[in-house]
Amino acid sequence: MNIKIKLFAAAREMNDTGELTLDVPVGCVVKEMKRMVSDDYPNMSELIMRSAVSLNREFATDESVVCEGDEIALIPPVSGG
Amino acid sequence: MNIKIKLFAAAREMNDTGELTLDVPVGCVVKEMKRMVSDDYPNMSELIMRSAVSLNREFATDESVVCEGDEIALIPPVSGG
Amino acid sequence: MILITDKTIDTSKVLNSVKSNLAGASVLFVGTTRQFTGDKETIQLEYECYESMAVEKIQQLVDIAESKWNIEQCSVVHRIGVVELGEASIAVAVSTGHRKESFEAAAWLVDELKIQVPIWKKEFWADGKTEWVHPNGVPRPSPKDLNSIEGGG
Amino acid sequence: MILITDKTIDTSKVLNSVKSNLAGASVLFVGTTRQFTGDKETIQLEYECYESMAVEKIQQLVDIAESKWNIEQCSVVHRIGVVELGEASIAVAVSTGHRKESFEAAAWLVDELKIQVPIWKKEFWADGKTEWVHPNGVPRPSPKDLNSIEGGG
Repeated sequence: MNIKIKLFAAAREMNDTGELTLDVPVGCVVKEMKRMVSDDYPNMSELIMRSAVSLNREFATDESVVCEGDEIALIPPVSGG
Repeated sequence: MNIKIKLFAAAREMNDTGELTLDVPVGCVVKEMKRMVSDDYPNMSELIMRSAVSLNREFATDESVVCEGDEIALIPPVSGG
Repeated sequence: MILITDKTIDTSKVLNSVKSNLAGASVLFVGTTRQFTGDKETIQLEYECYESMAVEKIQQLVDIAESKWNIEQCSVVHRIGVVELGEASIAVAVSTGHRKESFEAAAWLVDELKIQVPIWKKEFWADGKTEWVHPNGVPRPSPKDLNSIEGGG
Repeated sequence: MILITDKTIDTSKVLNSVKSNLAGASVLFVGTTRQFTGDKETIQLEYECYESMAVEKIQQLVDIAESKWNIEQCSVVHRIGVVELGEASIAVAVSTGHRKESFEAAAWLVDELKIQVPIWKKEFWADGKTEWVHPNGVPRPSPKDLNSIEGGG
């Protein structure tokens, strides 16, 4: 299934885009999804390791299942305030 | 010697004046001065017991000597803020 | 800025007075006339002040705060006279490089002001009674302690 | 009031937004662009935000704060886009019955926002370099922790 992953901050700038499209197997969990993005975009791998993932605007765990249509984002360590 | 004692808040209202004049012996210390005021103004005695005294705008101790010309004030427990 | 005033406190002016490009954080505390204390209703407050001593004491507190924290700018304004419901009786603003210091210094200044600075509050209760507030529940520092607070002053 | 804005933050408006006759204390925290970090000079900051999630996360933090402290009113405003030296990037205001709670709740909200809310800062250094700030010195809570912070969320 195809998923879209929002990118922000350094991740967005590294790829000159605010959104990646990725083909992942049904039942794919966050940990696998991160590894697949890391494989496809090795320039981001260090940052991905330090990043969280949100599903539908909530932080997900490594084992959270990614579903088609989920609003998915890569959340690098935040620095607001 | 004659001294003047500034009164504030409840102490001022109890006596309808912002300043008392008192005749005290030379070398008089704060503790004695408080007792003399208490004797002359028994309506204030409870408040005086709970009050500090300032000499020249600094808190004094019970043993501080009161000098002629000092700026003296009775400082009831404060409640600013 | 240290100020005792019988006018409405302009809180944005107080905040602006601590502006600094070296500061990453500013904290403004505003104390206002609260309508209820438990189930007792206040209709207004009145503040009285031994002004010359209060200004000196506040300056001493600011000096101590500046020795305890890395403060860029610091302002303390206290209102006297009648203060209506919701109006500010006190505004304290502190700016520092980092936020922890702003919070700590501002809270400390308000705490100490309430112990050490000769300002008094009169409650006007809704039932028509009035009352000068001279707290006695909590033991207040002896005058000696007041002059020997850490950092001098 | 919870707001993400690309306009200058009107800090007095933020403070006014927490006005309440039931409050005796208000604390306003303002985070500003600091010129120096150690000996490195900043010329401006730029903030980016995952807005829909940020607003939800801030609302969750406000809900938790309201369960932890007796809060009358609470506002959080964060600016995005370019923020010049001395300008506010964030303003947090809290009003409570008593001052201790205002200080604690405001400090807690800023602390948590800096850990949990998807907003990012880009430094523009005076030497011409730029840098997205993605802190790694301090371990950040695992995503699991983030959703199970005390009080729910």
